[in-house]
Amino acid sequence: MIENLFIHLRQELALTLLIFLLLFIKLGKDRSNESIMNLINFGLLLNLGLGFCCHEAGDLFNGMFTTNTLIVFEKDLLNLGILIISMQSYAWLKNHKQVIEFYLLLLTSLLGMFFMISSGNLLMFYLGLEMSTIPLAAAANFDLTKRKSSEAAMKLILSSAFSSSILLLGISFLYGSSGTLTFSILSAHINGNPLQLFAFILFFSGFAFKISAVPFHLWTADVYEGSPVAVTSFLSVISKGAVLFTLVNLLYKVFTPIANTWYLLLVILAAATILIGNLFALRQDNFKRFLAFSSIAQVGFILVGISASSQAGAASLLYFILIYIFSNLAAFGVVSTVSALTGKENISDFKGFYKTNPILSWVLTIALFSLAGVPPTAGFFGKLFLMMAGAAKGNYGIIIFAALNMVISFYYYLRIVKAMFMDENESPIQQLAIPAISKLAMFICVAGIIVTGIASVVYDYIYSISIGL
Amino acid sequence: MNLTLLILIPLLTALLILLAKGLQQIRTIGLTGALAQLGLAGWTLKLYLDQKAAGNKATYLFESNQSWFKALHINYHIGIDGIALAMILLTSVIVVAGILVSWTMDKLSKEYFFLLVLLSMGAYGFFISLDLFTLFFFLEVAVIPKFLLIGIWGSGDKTKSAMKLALMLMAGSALVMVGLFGVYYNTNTFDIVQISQQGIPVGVQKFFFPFAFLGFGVFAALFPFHTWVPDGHASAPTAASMFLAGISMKLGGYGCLRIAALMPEAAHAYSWIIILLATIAIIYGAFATMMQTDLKYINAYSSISHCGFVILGIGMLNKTSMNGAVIQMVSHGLMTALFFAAIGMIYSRTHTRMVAQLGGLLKAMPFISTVFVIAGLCSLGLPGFSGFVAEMTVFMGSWQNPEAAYRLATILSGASIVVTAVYILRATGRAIMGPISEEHALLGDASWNEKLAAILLITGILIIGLAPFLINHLIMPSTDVIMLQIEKITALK
Amino acid sequence: MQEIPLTQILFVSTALFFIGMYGLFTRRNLITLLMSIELMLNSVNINFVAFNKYLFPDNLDGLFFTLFIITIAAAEAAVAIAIIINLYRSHNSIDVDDATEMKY
Amino acid sequence: MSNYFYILWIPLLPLATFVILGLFGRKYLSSIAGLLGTTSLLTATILSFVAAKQYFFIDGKVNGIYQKIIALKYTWLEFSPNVSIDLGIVVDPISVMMLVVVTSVSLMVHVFSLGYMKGEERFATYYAFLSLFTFSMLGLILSANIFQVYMFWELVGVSSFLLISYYFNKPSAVAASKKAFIVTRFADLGFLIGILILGFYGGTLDIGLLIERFTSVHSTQFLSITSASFLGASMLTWGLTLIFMGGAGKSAMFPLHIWLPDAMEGPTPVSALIHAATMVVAGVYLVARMFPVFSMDESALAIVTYVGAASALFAAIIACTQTDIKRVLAYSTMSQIGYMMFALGISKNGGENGLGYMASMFHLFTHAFFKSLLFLGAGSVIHMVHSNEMKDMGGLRKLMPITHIAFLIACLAIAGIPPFAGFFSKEEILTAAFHENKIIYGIALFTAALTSFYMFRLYFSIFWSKEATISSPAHDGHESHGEGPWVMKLPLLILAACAVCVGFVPFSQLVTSDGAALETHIDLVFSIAPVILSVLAILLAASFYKNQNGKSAKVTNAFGSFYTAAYKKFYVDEIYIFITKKIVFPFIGQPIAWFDRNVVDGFMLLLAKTTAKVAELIKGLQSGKVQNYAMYFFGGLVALSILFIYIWK
Repeated sequence: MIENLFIHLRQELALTLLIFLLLFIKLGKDRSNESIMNLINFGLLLNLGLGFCCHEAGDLFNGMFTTNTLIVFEKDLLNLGILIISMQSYAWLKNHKQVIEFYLLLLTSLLGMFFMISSGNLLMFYLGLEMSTIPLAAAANFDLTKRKSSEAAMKLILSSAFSSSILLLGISFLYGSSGTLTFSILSAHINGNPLQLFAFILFFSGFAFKISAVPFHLWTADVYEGSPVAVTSFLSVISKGAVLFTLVNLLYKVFTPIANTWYLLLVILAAATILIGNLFALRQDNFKRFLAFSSIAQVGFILVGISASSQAGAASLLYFILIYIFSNLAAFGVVSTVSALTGKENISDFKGFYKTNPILSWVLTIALFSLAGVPPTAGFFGKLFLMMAGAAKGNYGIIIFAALNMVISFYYYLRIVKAMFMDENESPIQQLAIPAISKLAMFICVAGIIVTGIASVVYDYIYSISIGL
Repeated sequence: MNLTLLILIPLLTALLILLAKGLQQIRTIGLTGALAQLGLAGWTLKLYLDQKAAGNKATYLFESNQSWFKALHINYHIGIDGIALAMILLTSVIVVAGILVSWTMDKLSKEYFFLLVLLSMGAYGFFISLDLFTLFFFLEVAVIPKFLLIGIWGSGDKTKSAMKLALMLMAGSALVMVGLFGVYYNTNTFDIVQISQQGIPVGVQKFFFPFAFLGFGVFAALFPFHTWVPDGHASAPTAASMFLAGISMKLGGYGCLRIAALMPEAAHAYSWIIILLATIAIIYGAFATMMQTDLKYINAYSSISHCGFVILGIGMLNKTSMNGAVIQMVSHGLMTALFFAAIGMIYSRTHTRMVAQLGGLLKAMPFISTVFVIAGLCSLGLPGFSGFVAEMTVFMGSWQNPEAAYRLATILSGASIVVTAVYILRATGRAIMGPISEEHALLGDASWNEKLAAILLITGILIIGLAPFLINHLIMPSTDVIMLQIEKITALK
Repeated sequence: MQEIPLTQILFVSTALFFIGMYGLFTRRNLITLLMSIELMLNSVNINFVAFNKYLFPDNLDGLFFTLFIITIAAAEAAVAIAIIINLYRSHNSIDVDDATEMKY
Repeated sequence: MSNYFYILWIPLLPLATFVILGLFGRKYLSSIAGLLGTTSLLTATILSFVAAKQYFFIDGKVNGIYQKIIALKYTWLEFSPNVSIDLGIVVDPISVMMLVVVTSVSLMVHVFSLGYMKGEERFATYYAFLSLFTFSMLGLILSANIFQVYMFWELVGVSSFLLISYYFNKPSAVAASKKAFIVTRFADLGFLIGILILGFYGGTLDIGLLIERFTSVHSTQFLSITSASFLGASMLTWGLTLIFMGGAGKSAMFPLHIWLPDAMEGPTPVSALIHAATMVVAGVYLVARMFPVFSMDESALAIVTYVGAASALFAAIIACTQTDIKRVLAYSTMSQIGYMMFALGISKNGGENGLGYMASMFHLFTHAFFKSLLFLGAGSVIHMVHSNEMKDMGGLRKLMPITHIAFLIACLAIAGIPPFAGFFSKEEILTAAFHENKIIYGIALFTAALTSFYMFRLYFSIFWSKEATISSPAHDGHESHGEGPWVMKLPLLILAACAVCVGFVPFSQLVTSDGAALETHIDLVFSIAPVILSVLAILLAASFYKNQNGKSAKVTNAFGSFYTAAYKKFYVDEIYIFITKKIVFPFIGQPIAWFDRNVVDGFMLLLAKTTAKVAELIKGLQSGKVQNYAMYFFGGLVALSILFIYIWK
């Protein structure tokens, strides 16, 4: 029993240790930010490594906490994401007074996600969800002096509290109709009576809120714009990824009996999300706000993928998230470096960027191409496999719709490339000195973007571990 | 013979260009790579012909089939038949010429040559792949470089045209994607060979053929999806225009050909639409050209008209017309590339492309003018040049279709050769002949690299024009194979 | 004395939920909004307890869930209030309509 | 049949010259270009005379019939197993006859140009183009495959284009060349479609096979093509008419003749070669080549006849009014070709009724010599006077005696005065016309009179009328006095000799529709009428123009508007210009161009704009008020619940 605890719970334990270590450091005499961040990055790296040993599935606490290869892999993805983010925010945090607090919030939220992903029980799930959300609200407010930051935090905490109360209502009805909170038992009691359908929709709306699917997405743009770039990238990649993983596990494992219902639900939401996301992204100038809407559109494509409810669907989701981590974080990396060093966050500021910072421009370009889904970047494969999975159901309407929307998305991604390469600007952003570690992060991202696509082993591995309906 | 080399050489060249320093090194590397590729293509041709002569009856030679995404039955399956080989030769010739023409490109030269090579890599990959997924992959690889090439190095309203081009081509490939999914989920494979063996249910064909065909049609400037052509070509830098008209539009034609071969019933059912659109494109393009005043616009619109012949040839669905379509692709590629090269040379000297502002260039720059005239004569289908062979083959083929409407289409398309003569001679008469303005009288003639490029392309044109039996000998067996499948169907009807 | 039927309790909780929601939609003061959300959470608590007591009395899932909800609500409130204070520092107001800089 | 293989060299020699001069001419060889061209062509000429001798007098005849011999055949472009373009060499009476004509006239022109084009900047280019033309023309006449004819047809057209626009910085020359190419191209479209029709029904493009299949009434091909009909006419009629359309274009038959007068912008020797002797008769040659098929279809032949006759008359009338000497010659050419055409049209295939065919070929043969002589003469006149206008000339007979004599001979020949060449051929034509069709005969007779009138109008106003005013200006390094160097006189003399004596060639023995010899005799009684007529016409011309007197003016006024109409070439050019400039460009071209930019492209832009518009419209969704967000959340929730619980239950 106990050794299982240490095996199955190893990543969570390591993370907790790291958090406590940080607390102790805080109590002790203050250290230089560099050393602290290096320590944290090392810890995260270690934690990432932990993911690769001893894979056997199992559960703890009477099935409250379950784990298997898939779940470990998902945790590893999130871990990788955090690592990259923390490397990128180096330039921002270098001279910041409250580094440790920042990391405390981030890591706690990550811990919450870990628990949420491997939850085997609605209670555990709820705990994980809140644990991952509340710290983020605080983190969103991390630029204490900025007006926007506090506004963003307020919007986040209020709307997430609202959504979680709705979610809870849904859970309570589920409980009421089934009498259990454990997934494995719950799935047996799901029979699609109106109450359960209602409960499911309430429950699902909670997820839709977190992954910012239309019409539950409205908080996204404001929060992304207001909060510090590091938090924004965390929200856009990590928390979305975590919630999506959980969603897929729940849909495929628990809500199997009402698959037809949620298939339809997913398709509708997907269509709306893609369209709205694209239309709003068209007219944004603030880079973070732009990425917010583009990420909404991306979620729409993801929903198309997971609506397949097949092994390929699950695999394509996992694969896409992996690529999305690389692509989106590469983009955010450039943006965070620029905003940390110059405070500029608008697309129009990037005019003539290529003249002064060719390397950064190429990184951003590759990232945007990957987001747009242009070969040979990995994004092409990611998006294509999502669509392929979606097409398997034979519902080509949504595929055509998505395909045409891809063209719109091309427009706004290429618009930025155009700004960087083609537009003239008398006062472009001056040449930037990028910290070595951020460079490393960008390199990792670019390498990931290029390799994960062409090298099919990645996808094949993901496919082998992922589970369909 | 490992065809992957055809992708690896450009890849290697691109990487070396990234490492190189200074225009001198970069262009040398680029040229070397291109020449190596040309040599390789020639060598492939030799091996191919040897194999055929040795009685190898296989449809596709030098096949190699590795699994790429095992889980999704996506294979990296490559191999070539005569048609693909012809396209590869065309591409390699144009790449060499293009690099020669942009010999003195000093603005961001590294990126420029890198993108050129990348574009060519996409084309090679496209032509060798026998797996629809790989095909699609390389098709899109070839798109984005165009956007950057036009947007950064272009002229005029470049960003707008670049954006238009990229978006329309992407819309095209989105349509293609839908079509390919349809094929995939009804045959469980992307493999062209397998699909053509096991066939596709007719209903499926009827539904998905339009997507795939029109998608590729956008690339081939099929009416009414051609509007990216004029702006794109006009704004692009010389080499990019050459690549655009010489290579990328051929991607579309080739794709249409393959799709028609894969979905014969649908192709047969929809052939009247295809022919209608093609005929419109031919006539419409020709008349629109007649009204243009900018040399590049003239050539761009005439490309619409000429590519219409490709689609017409495919739509008529018989051996001769198919042959004609393929020859027209090669011929048009060489010819337009030559035309754009000449226009580029003129523009780089006179800094204007307006026909009205030019005149009597034959006096100042005899070589360039001669090249221009040769390109013009080829495009109005003069015997001895490739254009004649191609168009006549298409006509012959189309005429074999005894329905009155199809005959009418053929005659109308035939009428375009008169209009072609009109606009070519108008342009030539104004720009090349007539009195020369004094500031143009002192301009110099072509430099060695430009001469080399032009001569290379002209040689290609003449080889096809004077000895068409050579290319016929290369492509006919392959078109016969394609037609066998289609005729099986049409026989049933 | 006879006991109150489940439906009536559910009615109360539902009413409570929507009262909270109404408050959330209409009030302007951030603190009040927070209170309205607490109302909604509490209605959920009532649901859990009621279901547990009336339908599944033999195990205590619902009750435990309620406990956790209360705890987390407290945490949430704490963070929220901190944020609201910070908002007040920058905006000199806790009116929700004053914090609408970011839009469109 | 390889004993004729050497004929291959006849076209190849000029081709080689073209390639050499084209590649290295302007840099290295511009001094010896003329010599090179002339020598190679001399060789070709000798070869073709050898061929003619061998064919006509040694082994061409097999039991009294001249055989059609395929000396060479090579599949050039295969469309489908039995339909293919073959490059071949056919040896039969007309091809051999044309060989002789083309090579010898071309040789004369080459020689003449040595003097005429001396000191030109693009001397080598000129000879290159000349050789290119000669090559294409020879290729055309040797064709055994109708598509081969079409190919060389196009090549001839383009080399004529290049030669007309030789003075490329003269806008009028450029315009003329454009006109010539486009008009003939338009005609060639008809030719092409005709080929497609015949090729489709005949199942081959080989002329021999086509003739064989379409002349046997019971062959499946013949039945299919005659049974198939379109707009009331059988496919055979359509095919032949369209092919004739091509011929009419090249041979400047009405109404496709407008390019010929303008084509005189080219150097005069070029006009002599291309627009008098060789290229313009290609149409006649084409009809003669396909004649057996034509003879199967009455209506097609009728079209040939009437178009030919109309052109003959029409051109003759115009020629009487023109003042530019080259234009006069151009219209006379057109009129003479009209003769040949209707002569073919009224002919039958074979036997006695084949007279028209023979006559036409005979006239083609003689005409080539005296017409090129006329042009070269005009050339040397222009070379001296530096003007094409009659009014700048006069009394030149003293200054240039040789030219004068040669020109006179040529005029007599074309006027059909015995014993000059023109007499014999014209007599045959008239005889044939008399037997076949009286109306045509009348027209022919009248035209003959007109011909002699305008030719002598030309002759007198050049060499007589007023006394010589030209003080022979010394110009760019040419001999200032007289008629230029001997290289310019020699051709005149040779051609004059030919113009006298080619009429005595026993043509009817050699070239006939069926290859068998044809007994003809000059019926003196019959010949009286035309000869008298032409003599009268000549006297009339003499009285008007021999020395300046007001008569001509009076007559002009007498004719009044008719004269001006004729002088304005009956406004045909204007009609064409109206159609192109006022109809095609503004009502077809511009609308399409506009449509493309504004409608098709506009639609794409509209899509983009609409998207942006919609995005702008719905931005209110993102109001920035967190409460609204919550409301939308709730609204979405309600909507979904209703959808899934009540509607899709």
